Amino acid sequence: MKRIIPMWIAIIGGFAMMLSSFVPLAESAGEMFADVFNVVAAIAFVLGAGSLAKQHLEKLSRRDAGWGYSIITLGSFLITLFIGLLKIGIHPNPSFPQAAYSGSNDAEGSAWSWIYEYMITPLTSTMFALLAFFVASAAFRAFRAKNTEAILLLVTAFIVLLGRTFAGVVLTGWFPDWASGLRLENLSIYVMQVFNTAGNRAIMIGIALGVAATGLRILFGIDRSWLGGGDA
Amino acid sequence: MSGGNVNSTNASARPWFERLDRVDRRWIFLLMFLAVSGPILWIGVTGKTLPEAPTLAARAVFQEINQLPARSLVLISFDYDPASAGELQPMATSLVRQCAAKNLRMVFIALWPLGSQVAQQTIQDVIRDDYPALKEGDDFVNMGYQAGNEAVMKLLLTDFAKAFPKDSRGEATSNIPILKDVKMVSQFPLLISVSAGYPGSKEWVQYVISAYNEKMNFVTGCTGVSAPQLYPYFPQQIAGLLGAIKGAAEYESMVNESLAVDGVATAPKYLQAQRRMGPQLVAHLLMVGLIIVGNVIFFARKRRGAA
Amino acid sequence: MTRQAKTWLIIGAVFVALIVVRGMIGQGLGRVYVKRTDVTVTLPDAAAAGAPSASANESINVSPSAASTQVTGAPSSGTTSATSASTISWQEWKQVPPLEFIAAQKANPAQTEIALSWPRTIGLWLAAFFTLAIFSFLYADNPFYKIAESLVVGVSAAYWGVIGFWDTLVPKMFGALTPGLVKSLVQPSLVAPERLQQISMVFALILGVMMLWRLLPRGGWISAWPLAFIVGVTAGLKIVSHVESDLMAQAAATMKPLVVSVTDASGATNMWDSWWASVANVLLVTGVICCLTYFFFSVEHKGVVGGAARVGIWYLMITFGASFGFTVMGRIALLAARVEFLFDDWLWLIDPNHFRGL
Amino acid sequence: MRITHKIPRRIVTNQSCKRVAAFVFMLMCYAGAFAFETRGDGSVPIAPTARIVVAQNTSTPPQESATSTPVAVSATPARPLFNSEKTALLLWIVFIGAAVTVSVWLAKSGRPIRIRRIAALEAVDNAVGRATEMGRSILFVPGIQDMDNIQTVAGLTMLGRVAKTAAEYDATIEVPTCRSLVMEAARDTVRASYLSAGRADGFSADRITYITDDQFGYVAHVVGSMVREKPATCFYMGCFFAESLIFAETGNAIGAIQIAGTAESSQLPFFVAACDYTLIGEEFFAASAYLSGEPAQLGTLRGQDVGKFAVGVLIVLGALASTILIVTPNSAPVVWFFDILQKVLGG
Repeated sequence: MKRIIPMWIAIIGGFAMMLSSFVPLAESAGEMFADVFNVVAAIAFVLGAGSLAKQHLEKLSRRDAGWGYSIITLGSFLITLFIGLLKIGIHPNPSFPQAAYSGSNDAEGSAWSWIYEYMITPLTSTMFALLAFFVASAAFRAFRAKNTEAILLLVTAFIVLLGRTFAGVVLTGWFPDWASGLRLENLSIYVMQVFNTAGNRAIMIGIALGVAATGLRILFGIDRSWLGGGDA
Repeated sequence: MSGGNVNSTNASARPWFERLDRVDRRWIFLLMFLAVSGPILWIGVTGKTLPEAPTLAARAVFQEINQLPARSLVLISFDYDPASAGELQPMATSLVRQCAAKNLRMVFIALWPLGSQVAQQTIQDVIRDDYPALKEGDDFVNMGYQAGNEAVMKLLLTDFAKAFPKDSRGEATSNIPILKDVKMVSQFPLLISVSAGYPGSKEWVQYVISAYNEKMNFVTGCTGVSAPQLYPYFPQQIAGLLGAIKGAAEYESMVNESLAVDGVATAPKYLQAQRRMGPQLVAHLLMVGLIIVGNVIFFARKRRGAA
Repeated sequence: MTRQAKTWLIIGAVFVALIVVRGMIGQGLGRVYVKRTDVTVTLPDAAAAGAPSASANESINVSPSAASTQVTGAPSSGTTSATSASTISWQEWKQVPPLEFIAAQKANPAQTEIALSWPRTIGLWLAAFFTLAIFSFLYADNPFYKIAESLVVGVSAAYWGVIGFWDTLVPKMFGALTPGLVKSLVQPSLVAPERLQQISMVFALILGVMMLWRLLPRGGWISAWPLAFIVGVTAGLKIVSHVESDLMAQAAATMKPLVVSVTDASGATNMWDSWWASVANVLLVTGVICCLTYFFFSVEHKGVVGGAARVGIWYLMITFGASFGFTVMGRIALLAARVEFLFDDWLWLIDPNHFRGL
Repeated sequence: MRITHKIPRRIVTNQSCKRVAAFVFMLMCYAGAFAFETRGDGSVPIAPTARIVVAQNTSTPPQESATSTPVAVSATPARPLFNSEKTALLLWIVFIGAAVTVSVWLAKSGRPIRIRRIAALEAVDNAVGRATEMGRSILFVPGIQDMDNIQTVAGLTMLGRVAKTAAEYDATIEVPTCRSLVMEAARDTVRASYLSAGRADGFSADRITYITDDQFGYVAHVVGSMVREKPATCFYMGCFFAESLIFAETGNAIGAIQIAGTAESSQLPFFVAACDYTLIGEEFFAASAYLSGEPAQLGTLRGQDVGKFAVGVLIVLGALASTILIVTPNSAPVVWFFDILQKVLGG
């Protein structure tokens, strides 16, 4: 029973949703579900927060290697939560001074925006910036002319890399007009519009079918591994 | 995380290409850092930028905005957050600047939670600093962020005020002069999205533009990573496309040229993208060099293996 | 002390020394200046609004020296007038370029309107530290990175939790279920919820409570129900949207003529352009068909199918190469932005925005 | 791979009867609605949906409310039961559904199904075994999106398979997640996998953790722990964005075997360049079915192929028809045929 009921919930919910997209009256069902989902996800944050706290409290109580870092995580988590949920130091919106919590956490100079500007932004955007290093090391290692596939991969990347900077203009800009199609910047656009479009279209069509089949496997109750234990 | 190949015992016994192949990848990281920071320092000190030759897609963006009559409504969606600001902020700045200079009425929205803040910052930097005559509510308004991704777009098709019930100041939509007659999104002749991913340009095309292809024009600026997915839509659904910092630099140079006043140097904040093309060039050349070296190693080894 | 620790200590010491030296040259480095604005707001009727005066501890006395913005009530609450004299006021601090501070000091050395902001200066240095700490991971895992990692996890987890609360739960759920409360405390401009919206939010609340049931010692299995609902509905929704926008739309867009004639302005057929356009279309259609063939599961890739699948894989590789090349540009831009932050905002080595008037 | 399960033609179970019934019921509903539509009189009058809109904003002062849009109880015009613009879409879904159902039925009735080898999936067992041999863990990243993304769901079905293999090989599997709901779902999935492998005692919920909703906060933690714990095998299965290459390059540096799968086409190049095996787009959605080896599931793959074949044929016909139209623009049968093709694709 513990698995049959959820399965039927999924089946009924799924088919109802499929139907709703064809019935003008129920067209907004998808949007309503988005709202419902966002709310459920926001409520479920309690579970995530619980898991986070539990991991680090256990590390602390066991004095595992690096438990000091758990103090940092827990402390920063609780302080940020406290400041944000209570809107510490946020004055009300001048348009609605009577509503105590009408101000936005993002007001300049607030503790919240300090956290955002001096902690979240540098930490996350530097993490993002690490990619510049990784594209270089990946290109060095992986772009080698081992076979036809690899040659196509690396030559295309090469054309686009050069075509997207001033170097492309310098290298091939002198090509006469009748051969302007072979200028690197034009070549890279041509590659985008023909080969890239073809590849992406096929991938998209494949994905659509894959999504449909995956969805139908769930809705027909064939694939129950998401409920756990495929064959059971 | 070391390169994993730091063992240097009997390294001298190996041929040169083996050693080069097993080079600690941290040397590559260092080269990349120098390739980016060197030009930044150089351009920062000398103030010189590289010339740009605008491509078709970037020229189209400029043209779409330029052809609108004054006081036209423009919907500008900030679908990115500070993490992508390095690439997209120069586009947003130049787009807002061209709209402000053309005296278009701008409505800012955000489908990314942090997009509203970025929009506010752009308004501050461009409109309040350089076009102080424009009044919030009459000439532009920031409607803030709405959760719901495509759902918001679909709602915009039928009911603007329901999708964005209040602006970022908390004013109800019905009280905002600029939006007084706006019922739905098709009343905007031009939609601009500065987009870093989902939801963004692709969803705008799928849910809004394909519904109103005749009435609405759509131009977009996007990150390098999403540009390949958008090229198939250009120029049918997407009238103009700025791809990555290169597109930003091309467009920026066009806007600067059109608004240039003799004898007055362009404010440095309007040269962001062109400044950033310097490190791009050197870093791209480094990447090209790395790929060449990688293949030289590969072929040298192959020949040795065959011999 | 291990060798590694020594290396890190030496690197750190050299770094600090360099920064100290930098601090002694020219204008120094890494300071943030702010300009004060005083805001005074008159409460229309504090008692009637019924809002707890949580703002009391924030109100700071108006300083007469600074420019004072007088905001009288809300523009929408027409009845501000003289019913009540209670006001709240606070100060707002806006960041300004150091140049403005220098100019203000020159004009009046005793001015207090623009001043050095200690919190933000410390923040700037912290941000620089975090930037370097994350970069240090490229060399090897180390305590600085671990500190940065622990902090970013803790802070960002809470950050998104708070966003979820104020941007989703409050306006959507509480706004639908307890509109009065939300109106009086948070968002007076709240549009009254529709009945359907209220029903869906009650439903959401029930699902949420079922999820949280897991925290109780018994009956945790009930949380499988909301998950099943979400999975099922997602499946149903995505089947429809993907078939519509990906399968049908993309296939329709690919039904292109294999022979195209391009005419130029004079109406004559341009042979060269026609030829290119035709080749492009042929390549496009074959490409899509071959790539689709590659994805076939129930046919072995042999013979004609194998050949087509191989061409398909070539197309995919070209697609991937192009995407890779395009993406590099964005990634380098991100790194450039961080380096600019270090050189410009923190070290004051370059001044592209003319904030310090170099 | 050639799978020839000889399944006795056993009586179709009561349960699948119900499922088929549900599906048939849906079809009948639509057939009815569709027939009604095409009969011509269009819209079915339905009780107007009264949209209850209360006066907009109590804090709006009286003088302003006069100028604001008057919101009365607006009765939406009667709407039809079926959106006839979406007929083609419905037909496609029914077609794919039928293709899948028939293929499943054929597979269940014992017809052999051939499925081509997918190298990435053949490698799963070895990759898991390697972790056991080396005494290290397996890292499974189910993407960074929430449960309302079908890729996350597909990633979790894959997790179910991998976790079962891991349980059989007695390898530990770590699943850091980026969303609370995904954590809960992953715990359910892995618990059930251990249970069905007969190793319920080996399951530990603490290995499936929530880190943070923030993309790069999550990345910072995952790569940090990768470098410290050096998993022998890394799976990246789900919806990925920029973090794909950070994971893949870090995994490469620690010498892990990496198997990735995503439908996010912008990230495929990075996985292809830096991972040992990559499931591209549709292959990723097929992974769970492939690994299950069950005839019913493999049958759905055949159903997908039927869909692909149909699309391919339509594209070829469409391209030919539009080419003929270029040459002879006024050929009535071709115009008619092309029109039909476009209608089929929702044009």
